[in-house]
Amino acid sequence: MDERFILKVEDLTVSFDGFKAVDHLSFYVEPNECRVIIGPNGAGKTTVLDLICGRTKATEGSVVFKGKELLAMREDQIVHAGVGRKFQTPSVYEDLTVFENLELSYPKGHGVFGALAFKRDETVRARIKEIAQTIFLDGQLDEKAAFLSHGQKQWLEIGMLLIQDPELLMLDEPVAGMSVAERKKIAELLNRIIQDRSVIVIEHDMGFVADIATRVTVLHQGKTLSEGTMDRVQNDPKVVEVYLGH
Amino acid sequence: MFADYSMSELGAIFAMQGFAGLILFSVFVLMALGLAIIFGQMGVINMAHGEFMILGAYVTYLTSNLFGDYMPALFGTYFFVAMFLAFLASGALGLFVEWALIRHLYKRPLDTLLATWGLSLILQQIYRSVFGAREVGVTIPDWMMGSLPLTDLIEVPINGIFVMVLAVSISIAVYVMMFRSTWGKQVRAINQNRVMAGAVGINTEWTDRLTFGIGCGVAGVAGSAFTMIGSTGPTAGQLYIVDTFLVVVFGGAGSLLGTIASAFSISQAQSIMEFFLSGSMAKVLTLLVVVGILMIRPQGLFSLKLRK
Amino acid sequence: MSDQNSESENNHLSRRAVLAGGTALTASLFLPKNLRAADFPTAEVNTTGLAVTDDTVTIGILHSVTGTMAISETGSVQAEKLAIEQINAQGGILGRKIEYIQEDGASDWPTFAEKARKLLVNDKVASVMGCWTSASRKAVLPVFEQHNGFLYYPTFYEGLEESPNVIYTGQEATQQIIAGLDWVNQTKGAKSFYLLGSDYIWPRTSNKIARKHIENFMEGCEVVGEEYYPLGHTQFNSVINKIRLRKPDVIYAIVVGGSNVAFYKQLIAAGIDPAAEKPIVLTISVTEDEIRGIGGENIAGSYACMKYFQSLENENNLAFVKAFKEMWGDDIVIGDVTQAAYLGPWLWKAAVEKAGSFDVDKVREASPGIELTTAPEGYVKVHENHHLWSKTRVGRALADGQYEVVFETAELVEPDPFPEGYQ
Amino acid sequence: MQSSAFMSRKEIIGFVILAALIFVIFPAVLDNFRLNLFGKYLTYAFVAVGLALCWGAGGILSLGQGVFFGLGGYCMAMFLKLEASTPENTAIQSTPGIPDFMDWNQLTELPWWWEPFYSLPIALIAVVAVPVMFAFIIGVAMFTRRVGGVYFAIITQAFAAIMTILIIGQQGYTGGVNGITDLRTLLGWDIRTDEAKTVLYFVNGVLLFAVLLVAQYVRKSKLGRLLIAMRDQEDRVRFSGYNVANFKIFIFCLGAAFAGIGGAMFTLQVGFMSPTLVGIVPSIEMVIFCAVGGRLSILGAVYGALLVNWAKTSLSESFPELWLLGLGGLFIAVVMVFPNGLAGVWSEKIEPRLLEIMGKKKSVAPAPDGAPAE
Repeated sequence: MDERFILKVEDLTVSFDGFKAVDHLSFYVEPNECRVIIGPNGAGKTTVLDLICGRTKATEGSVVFKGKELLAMREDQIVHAGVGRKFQTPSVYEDLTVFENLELSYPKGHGVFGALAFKRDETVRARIKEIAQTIFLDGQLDEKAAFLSHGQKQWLEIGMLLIQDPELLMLDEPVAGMSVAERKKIAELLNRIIQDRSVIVIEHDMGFVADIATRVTVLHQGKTLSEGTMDRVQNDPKVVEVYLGH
Repeated sequence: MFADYSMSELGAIFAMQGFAGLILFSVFVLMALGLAIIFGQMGVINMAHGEFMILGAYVTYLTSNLFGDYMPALFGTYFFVAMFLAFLASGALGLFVEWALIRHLYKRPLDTLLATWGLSLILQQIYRSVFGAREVGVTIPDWMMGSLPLTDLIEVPINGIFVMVLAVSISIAVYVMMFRSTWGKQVRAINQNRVMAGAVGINTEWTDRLTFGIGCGVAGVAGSAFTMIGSTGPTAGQLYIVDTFLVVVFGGAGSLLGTIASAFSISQAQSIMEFFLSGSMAKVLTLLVVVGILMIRPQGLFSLKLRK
Repeated sequence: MSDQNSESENNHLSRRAVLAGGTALTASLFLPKNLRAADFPTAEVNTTGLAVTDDTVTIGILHSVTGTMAISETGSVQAEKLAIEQINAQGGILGRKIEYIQEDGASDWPTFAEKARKLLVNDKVASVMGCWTSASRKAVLPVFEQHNGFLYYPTFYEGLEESPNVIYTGQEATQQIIAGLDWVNQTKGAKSFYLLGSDYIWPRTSNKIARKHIENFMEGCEVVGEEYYPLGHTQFNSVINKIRLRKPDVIYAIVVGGSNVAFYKQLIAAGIDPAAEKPIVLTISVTEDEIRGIGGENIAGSYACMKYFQSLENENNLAFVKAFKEMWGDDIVIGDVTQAAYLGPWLWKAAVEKAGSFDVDKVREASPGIELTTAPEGYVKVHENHHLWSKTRVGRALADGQYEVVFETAELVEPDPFPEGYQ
Repeated sequence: MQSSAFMSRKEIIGFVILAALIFVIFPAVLDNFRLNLFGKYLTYAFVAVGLALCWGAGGILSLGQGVFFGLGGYCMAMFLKLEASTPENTAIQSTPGIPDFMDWNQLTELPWWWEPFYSLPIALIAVVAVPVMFAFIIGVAMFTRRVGGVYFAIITQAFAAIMTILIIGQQGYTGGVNGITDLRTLLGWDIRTDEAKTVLYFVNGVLLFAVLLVAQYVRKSKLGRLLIAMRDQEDRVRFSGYNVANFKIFIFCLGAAFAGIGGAMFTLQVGFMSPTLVGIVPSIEMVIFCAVGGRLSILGAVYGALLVNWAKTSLSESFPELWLLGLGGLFIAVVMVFPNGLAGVWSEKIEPRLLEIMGKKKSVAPAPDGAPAE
């Protein structure tokens, strides 16, 4: 069983002054799986991602990624272990160019002196070019990120993750604020990426979810309400009740 | 050190030393309350806090002269009038400063720090031009000086009691305003979510200005009270800055209770150390301990663990 | 201080000579007033390129006008300007009017050094009246020694210095301290002392001298506590309790600046009224200037030991106080340092006239033995060690902010900046 | 992708102009006294350059740079003081051979931690190492616990206060409020003469350029871009796999090292070191040098230090009362009106105008390419 899962979340709990935002949550992600987490506002979706990537410290429980306990690690160590995270609002470095944004995410020269000695050689350039093409920004490499459109920033952030080449990619509402056409593109991209890695996605847009999900987990008040394929979850009466009762 | 003294003497000394600690505590509370409101609730660093206090002190000085010249019969009561005027003067200056400077800088806390430092220099120079470079002597009504002999050995300074009473009443007043009044609710709402507070119809602009004004006003009252125990000169305000900020930060910004608790612990630590060590070393040690603890626990003594 | 070794031997020889012949030079102020510049050609009286013309001589005034020390230094500036004006009204020096260039040390020691260099190098001033704190003097001292300037320094200070380029017009520590301690011991029967000070060199050195004197030279007397607080400290309740615990006969306080105000207010609030003299409060750091900030009613009954009080009732002083108030306003008070600063231009004038030259080397040579009979504090004389012989007085603070003189040494006290037995 | 080069052409021109000012124009126009003053101002520029990196690029505002400036200065001063305190020079003391202020405070032997400062190499290493060590300790404690922004500023300010009280209180070991004064020679070379001051001015200038080049390298390295990234999106940097604390510690230590060098040069040029250069007020003034220059620009920082100090000297010479008002107004103006300081004014207002004028010329007769740079 151990070998089957790349990520094991067990009994994960965090409480803020007594309020349990995530409450003894457990779930398991397989390699190359695309797991979508849905749930009403305040269900604890973003908090789960925060806990996995180390942004928030858990009160109890464990998060094991490829046999390593993540809860004891710093954010940057978790990244180096192979977990990448995209935030809900696009978070890119606005004062830097697209090229520089991608370069900073390139997995080399991450120590202080490594960064001082880091050289922009051909391998680096080539890799950045390649990623830029994937995210449709190869025309804007020298533009400051601040001048990109909202959608393009989302793309850029995904590109920054891709260049890290993580084994587990966590995306928080990647299509929020995007046009229908862009959504299609993202769905295509994700389907392409998933070939090589596992993905956890938080999303509200059910159409989009149906496009990409391998399995779906429904969170409610910090607990798993339902889990399974899209079809199964959609027909689960508990889920229907929570969504409609809202 | 204590071998030559009788138990009763020692008891009396320790009682008075405890009292000295309480006075220091009250002084810290008075210094820090205004800042705690401004820094804690608005996140604004007001480096001119000391100068707002000194404005209160100068107002007290003017009031005492006024009463001395025109209403000598009422001189004994001028202090209350002075404190009220100090509140108004510092508060009004606070409103103006918020309007002219602070409101443009809410998103740049480090820049407020620089701007208010500049403001403090300007205020110092204005005080110097208006009141002269020398310290002014504020005459305190007779009944406020001297001490109450509790027993043969224990004497309690009246101005100390006054400062303590003042500290307690202002703390209560601030607490009530903060947690019982509409203004307090609005301030806390803005502190938690500015955009949302604005969206539900709170006039964030005016609430900010009022908060800043009240914080400065409280500083003015503190300055007025300090004429009893300290000096009033153009640069006297700078003496308070480091202590005040440390008290607020140590307490955990945003928590009034924390400010009071931190004022209590710092003042007690300092006054106990002062008793056993030389004053200079006591001060250095107190500061080092506070900074040391802040390094281990940067959020301060009291702070809520919030969901990011 | 390397240049000092050779000099101190000479000093020893010449001291007695000057003492003997001193009276001959008395009252240099009363030399003919109408010295004409024409009798002293510029080329002769100024061989070193100082700022001396046929009608004027330029000197520097170097004090803090801004910053924390401005409070203290304002009086010195006023006194120096008064002296300059009076000298000019009498016809100036060697027939030349004194002009001054005033620089602001801004309470910042590097600025003092910088301005001193400017005055000496750029402005070529013939002498400088200036500095207040020891730190500012220490900062400018190398500049004066390097560029051979001449400084008149007005503040009472810790001693341990004897620069060929400075005339110290205030008292050094032993002059100020010893007479007061003896007085309080002999007339008040005080035996135990609590030493308190702001934490820097002057209070520490002064208290060291006081302790040595109490322990080694005053029979049966002891120091029961010694304590320092940072400059600007405003909370003295703890030390007041300690004082209570030790029950000294005398609180010997060398607190300065804003701390002073806090200290005396808290002292009286804690039930230790100086007027009750239980214990006696004796200070060497509170002049009439400081009382203005403290409030006369808060310090009344304390004793201060220094060489000058505004209330001195001699003719010189009455005239000086009158002139000072005419120039600077009626509500002004005059403290010890202010008076000492007033002496600077007069002492320099006397030295220049004795030397018949503005050259610093000649003025330096002429300085020892210079006497002023017109000094507000009374008769003073310049010692070979560049300090002044002066009387030491004890004053009792009154509620109106003045001191009432209760004691005065019979003789001039010899300045002794490197006191044997007090190190 | 021009920015990947060590310096852009514009930056090269900037460096050349500054070099011309410091090495040619100032020495040519200013008399000895003024030149020496400018030398003193330049020592503050070291601190300002460090701040431009820490604060401008990294967003770390330290209100305690005076501590590092002071530590560097004191290390230098200790060496010079020991050299000045030969037994012959101090023969009148009760204990000859120790610094005069120790003798006044009844010390009878040199404290052990003064001993190493008999050696110039050790003193020179200490000038950099001691401030860096201090910065490292503070940095590790604060940055690994993610103390930043305002809190960091206030705590560093407290350090400045503590340091001052400590130096003043331990006067037997530090010279107290007077500082360490009356410094004379460096390995027998009299540093008080006009020639020495001129030489020191040039040494100072060369060192400043060395520091500027280091700063430029850091800025242009990936580390420099990371700093900007951290300032704006600290979390994102963390989740790109960087240990943010290490970078902050590094840049803070670098700033401290610069400040230490500046302090040492200050001691050499001014001839003493005192606690007034360590405290809260000088520390915050150092921030304003950087802010006036433009907090992002290392060259701006140098101009800021020069301009503010020059204004301070000349204003306080003619209108002492106005100086505080001027300085206060400057703080406010820099924050409210010119947040990017001189560098901002230059690049937003003056440079476009210049380019316009030059552009007009160009249309008449094409200007030779890149001439000023070579």
